[in-house]
Amino acid sequence: MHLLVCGGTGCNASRSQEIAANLKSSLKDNGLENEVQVILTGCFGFCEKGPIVKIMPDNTFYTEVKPEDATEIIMEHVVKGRKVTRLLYTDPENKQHVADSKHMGFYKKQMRIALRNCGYIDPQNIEEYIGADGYAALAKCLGEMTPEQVINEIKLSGLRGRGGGGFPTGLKWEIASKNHADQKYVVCNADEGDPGAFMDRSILEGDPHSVLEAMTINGYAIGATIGVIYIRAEYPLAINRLLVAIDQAHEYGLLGKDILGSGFNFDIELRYGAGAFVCGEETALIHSMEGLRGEPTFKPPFPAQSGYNKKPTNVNNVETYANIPIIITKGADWFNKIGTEKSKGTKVFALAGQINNVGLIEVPMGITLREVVYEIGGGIKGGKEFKAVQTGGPSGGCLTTKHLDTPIDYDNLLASGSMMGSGGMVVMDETSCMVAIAKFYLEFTVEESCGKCSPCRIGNKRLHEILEKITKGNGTMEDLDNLRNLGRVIKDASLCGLGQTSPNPVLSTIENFYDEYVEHIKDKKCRAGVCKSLMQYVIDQEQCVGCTACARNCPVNAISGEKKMPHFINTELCIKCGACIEKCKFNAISIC
Amino acid sequence: MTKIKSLADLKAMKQSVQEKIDTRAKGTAEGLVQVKVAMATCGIAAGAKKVMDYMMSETEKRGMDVVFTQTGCMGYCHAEPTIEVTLPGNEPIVFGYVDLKKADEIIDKYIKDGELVEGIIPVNYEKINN
Amino acid sequence: MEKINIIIDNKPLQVEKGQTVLKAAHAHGIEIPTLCYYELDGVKLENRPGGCRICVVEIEGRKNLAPACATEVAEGMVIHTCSLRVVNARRTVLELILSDHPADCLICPKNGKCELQSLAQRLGVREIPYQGEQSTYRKDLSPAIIRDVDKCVMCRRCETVCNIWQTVGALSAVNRGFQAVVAPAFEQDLVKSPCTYCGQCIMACPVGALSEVDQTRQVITAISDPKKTVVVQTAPAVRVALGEEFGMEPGNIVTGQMAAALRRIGFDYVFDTDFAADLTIMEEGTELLTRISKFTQGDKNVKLPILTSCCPGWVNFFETNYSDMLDVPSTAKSPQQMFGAVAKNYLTTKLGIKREDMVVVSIMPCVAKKFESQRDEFKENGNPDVDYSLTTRELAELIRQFNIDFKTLPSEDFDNPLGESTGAGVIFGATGGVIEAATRTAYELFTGKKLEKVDFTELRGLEGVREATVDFNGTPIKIGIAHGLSNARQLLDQVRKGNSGFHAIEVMACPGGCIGGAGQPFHHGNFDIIRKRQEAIYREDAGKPIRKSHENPYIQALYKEWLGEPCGEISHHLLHTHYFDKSKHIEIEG
Amino acid sequence: MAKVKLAESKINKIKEICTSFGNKPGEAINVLHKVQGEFGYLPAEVQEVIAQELNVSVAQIYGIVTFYSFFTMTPKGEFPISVCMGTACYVRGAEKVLDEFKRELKIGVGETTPDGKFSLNCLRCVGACGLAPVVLIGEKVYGRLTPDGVKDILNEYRS
Repeated sequence: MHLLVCGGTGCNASRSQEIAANLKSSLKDNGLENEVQVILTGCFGFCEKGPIVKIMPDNTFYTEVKPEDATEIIMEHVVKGRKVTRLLYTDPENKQHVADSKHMGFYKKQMRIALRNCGYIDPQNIEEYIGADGYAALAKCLGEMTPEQVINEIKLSGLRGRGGGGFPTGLKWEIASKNHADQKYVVCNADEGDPGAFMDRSILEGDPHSVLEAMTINGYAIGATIGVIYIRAEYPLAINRLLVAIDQAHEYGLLGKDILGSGFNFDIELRYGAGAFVCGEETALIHSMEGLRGEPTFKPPFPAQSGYNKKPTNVNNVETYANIPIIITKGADWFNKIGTEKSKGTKVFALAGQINNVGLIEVPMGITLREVVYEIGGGIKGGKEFKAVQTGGPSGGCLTTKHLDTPIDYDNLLASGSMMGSGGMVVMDETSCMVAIAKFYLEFTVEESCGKCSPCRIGNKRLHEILEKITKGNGTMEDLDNLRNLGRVIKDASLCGLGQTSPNPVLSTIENFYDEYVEHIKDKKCRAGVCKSLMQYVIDQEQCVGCTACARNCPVNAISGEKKMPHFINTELCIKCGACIEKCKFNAISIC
Repeated sequence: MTKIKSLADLKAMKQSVQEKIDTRAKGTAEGLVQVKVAMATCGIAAGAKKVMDYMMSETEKRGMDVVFTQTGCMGYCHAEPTIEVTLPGNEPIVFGYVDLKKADEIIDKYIKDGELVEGIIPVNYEKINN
Repeated sequence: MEKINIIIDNKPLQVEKGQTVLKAAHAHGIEIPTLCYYELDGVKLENRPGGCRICVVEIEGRKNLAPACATEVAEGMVIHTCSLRVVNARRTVLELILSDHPADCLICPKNGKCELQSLAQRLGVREIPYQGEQSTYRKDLSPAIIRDVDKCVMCRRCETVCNIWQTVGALSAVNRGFQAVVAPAFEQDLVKSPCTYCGQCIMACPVGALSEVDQTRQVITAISDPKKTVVVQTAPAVRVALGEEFGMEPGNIVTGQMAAALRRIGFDYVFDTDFAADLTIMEEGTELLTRISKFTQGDKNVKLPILTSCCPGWVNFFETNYSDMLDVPSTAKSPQQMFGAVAKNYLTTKLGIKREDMVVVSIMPCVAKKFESQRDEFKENGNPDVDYSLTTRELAELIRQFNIDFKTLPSEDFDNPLGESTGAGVIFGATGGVIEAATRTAYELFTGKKLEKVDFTELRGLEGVREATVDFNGTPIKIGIAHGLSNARQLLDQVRKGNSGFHAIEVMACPGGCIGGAGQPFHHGNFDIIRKRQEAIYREDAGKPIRKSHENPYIQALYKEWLGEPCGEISHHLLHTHYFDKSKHIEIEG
Repeated sequence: MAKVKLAESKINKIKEICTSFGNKPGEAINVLHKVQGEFGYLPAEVQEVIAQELNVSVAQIYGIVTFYSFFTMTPKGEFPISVCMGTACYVRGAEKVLDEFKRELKIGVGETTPDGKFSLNCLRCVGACGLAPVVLIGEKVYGRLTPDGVKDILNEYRS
């Protein structure tokens, strides 16, 4: 028997170490220390009800355990084999105690559809994919369904593009299928450029065949015989796995000529991106595939009408494709029961930032931010205060405490000034300055703007300059009006999706953290202590013992003082690097 | 020569692979232990390859019958490298922050004696059945 | 044409299906401002990247504003071209563009002709609220074109013209984001690029980022120098466009006023390049006939077709791109350089002055002529045959500087002997004109018969590539014509393959020929102006008493007195040239 | 006649790569990837040869090279250092790590040390956000880096 005690940060703070110690001593008291082991584990991701103790192998899940409960658990559960009912998890819906953690709703919070094979199968072994029902969807399409039926199934499923905009996938396929041409193309957008999002990479690395299978289905549905995967060159492992997978699919007759004896031919090739975020936009991506500068062009014409090599082209992103095979095998009806009314299925998020369980999660649409942050994500690092979540990367905005209980789907995110984007979710605590965050994203957009249209090329530069001015303490209230007007015009008048969303980080932080902007402007203060120009480093004369550690580590020799006497910082010289704070063992240096 | 020429071929292959996997999962065949190593960019960057190589050679040295497979990202990026160990007849257990020392411990205690060691990452999602 | 119903600014309209919002609005008197949009409809050249966002309009049901230049009308479309949302966006976008544009309008070469300036005026911009960093680049001075890309607004017109219409490939958008700009490879100077100096980029540029090298000062200095005899020659296309600079309707022929103005400015002799054009026909026509007869006699050393060589942009182009075919073009110098050679060798003797004391100025519709006049092979001991080559625009500037009221100026004649010309010389200014002029002469020389109909209308027009076969009394002569270097490339590629079957090909780099040259008054994409200049050229020809070059009495006298015969000894030295390999060669290092 | 000089082996290599892509202009980006992979960077002469082989203007090739951040015209150091500036790394202190590299190497971003050993660059998200902040040296990924660790890592390469 094993007693698993959650050693995650949250539970640790609630004395889980003590619980473990008590359990151990109680076991010893009962002479069971050799039969039963107490193990500290990683975070269960259920921090709201922590600390957690789980008993194996019977899967009993005790919540909100206190150190003093240890004896009772040992005496009752371990010795007598009776569950401690009062510590069991109570289902919030039917108010029943849940004994076996397998029946807890919590485990249904995540649902792995797109990631179904990631972490389960060997991505470099096609047989494992086939064993996991791989290529069954393709077989079903080729053997039992007409292209129209395939498109219809995808339409019925309600699947929307996972790359950002959320355009209905089935409809996209239908448009491409209706444009007749001697050659059509299927393109998989794997140019995941959103800083902080890596779900596409994970899918390609963990389950490349699902994407190949989906593209082949896509080809069959719209009448294309060539598929192209446009992938970031910065993803060497994913490229490698794809190449292996394509070879294997050929070898097994699942790509190439006369697939499964159906007479349908389909082939897939790779094209490499070269470091341009704008190439995530489909027209820019197509130009890049054609060997040109990846500049977007005005739509219409849409790629479905005139895309790669001027032929009808369907572009979907990796995660969208990863959903396709299972929709076909399990049916649209199964899929469209998951999620919310207008956003079906699940979404993969890359949970990052100041959160305990940084990682890749897949959740049904409609889950709340609270569930994601506090349950799956295990709460904020170091038990700090939640401040905001940035979704949608440079195109998105910030969600704050007031959005914690909003169900996450395409439309709700849009309504709150952010967007789904590709699924980056960066959690921020009080140490993040929202003006600096907006500036960080604008810096990104300025660098990644292709320069073709004036609002994006010049406008974003100006937005960045104004933010720079504010973080330097030189902002005026008029700057806020300028940011707002400029932001709106850039959104309204830019050529492509990049410019049309690039002001979101600014606009949403002004909207949600107006006071913080005003503080920077009027009080010349950055509450998060991020904006260097607004900070001063001071040594508390009472606390300082004159150990000279700070002075020795100051890179610009701004600190002076006699040994064993309080030191001083010359604020003129100080570059605010923070080295002194890190070295001070007496908490004598502060920022104000 | 293409290996799968028809739907029937595909089904046959699925069946045979499924059986192999099932056999592995149930561990019916002479108590086979299965270890999956998450080998995505994060995992590899954190040293998953080294861990896998080490564990393979160590288990072989000790004459243990362990099947190693690489797999994709399990989603626990904060705890890379991560490995999943399935003992015959048991639920899979995921261990995080596996360095060589931890790998030794896992081999010595869990794989050998079924004794859990620290560093378990509780699985927080369900797998959907295909 | 199918009509559809749309509503623009609350007005229900019937418009042509497939039209852009911009054109549909324009057809109904609604002028949506544009900046990056550039169209030369006569030669099917179009630049509409949809990048400047000045022409954005609001279309009901769409989330974002749409560029009118790139959006097609659709049945039932409801469009607002001046709603508050549009007006605010348009003005903000313009303010942004201006925030990254130097405000040195007063000394800008495009001052008064700048489209951005007019836009700022039209939208009533009085301040630029968004101040910030301006992009700065090195100024690039070539012999003909100045690039001052601090002023570049990334309209991409020059890039389109250089790559699509000319296939020269000197320019490309480089870098990205705020640093993005149009530049030659490695952001080097134009002189290191395959630039032909055709100057169509200058014509296309809405602002002062591209302009020609200004030589008016040097000309004024020369005129004021009593020791110098300053001779001026004026190209055929100048007389049909110069009037535009003074508010006259396009297509006005101002030959007489121009001669008068030049005299008032102080040129000692006012001559006509048309005379040299007639001379070119004598030389080139003879060369053509010689080649044809040798060819038909089976001489393997003779190359056909013969290519015209009057257009300096074109010459630069084939030296760079067809260096394997340098023996194909006619060796005859261009009229500008023939004139220069005649002036500095024949006229100096006649006037009894030293070469160094004569300054030859040419007035050209062209920017590449500036480069041509500076070529080493057209200099004698460093003294060029043509000292300064001014554009039509520079001449207009001179006329204004010399306080001349051009519109009311009485006509005067050119001076002689280098001022008399035929209709054949005049039509050099339009595409197909050189070859028509050559045909008029060659026909008579070849057949020994008198030409009944001098108008070869089959050689005229605006199609990019034209072909015609002229019957030389039983011998079919196949003629090719191209204007625009992309079109020339088509013909040249055929020639390179050796299966073109042409006897002669005329190439002009600019749209419509010299009338659409880069030295002409700015047309801002209004191709009707070029059409009217073309009509004027043929009108001028039709009104000439003599319309065949070999009938020009002064030409006949020149041969009798000095040159001897066409393609003779003196001609060979003074009126013919040779070409250089300017292609890029990859060589093994070390 | 303008001359472009390049070592014979390089010319042949470039030609070989261009031929392997059928000398098609549409393959320009693939060609540039391969050539950069071969030479480490794309100097002007190399671009000239590529342009000639693919029959496009060298201005266009340069336009492509300067558009994509992956392509570079300056040789990288023996050990190219790339600091990830993706969001996850940024909020976990990547900037401080970058500053430390700058201080240690005495070079700025986009520069190479005088001895040619190290070059410093920023990149956007390598997708190892779980290990943030992340730094790449060559192909090797260093995760969970703090400014304190910078010196030790550099020392691995300094000897």
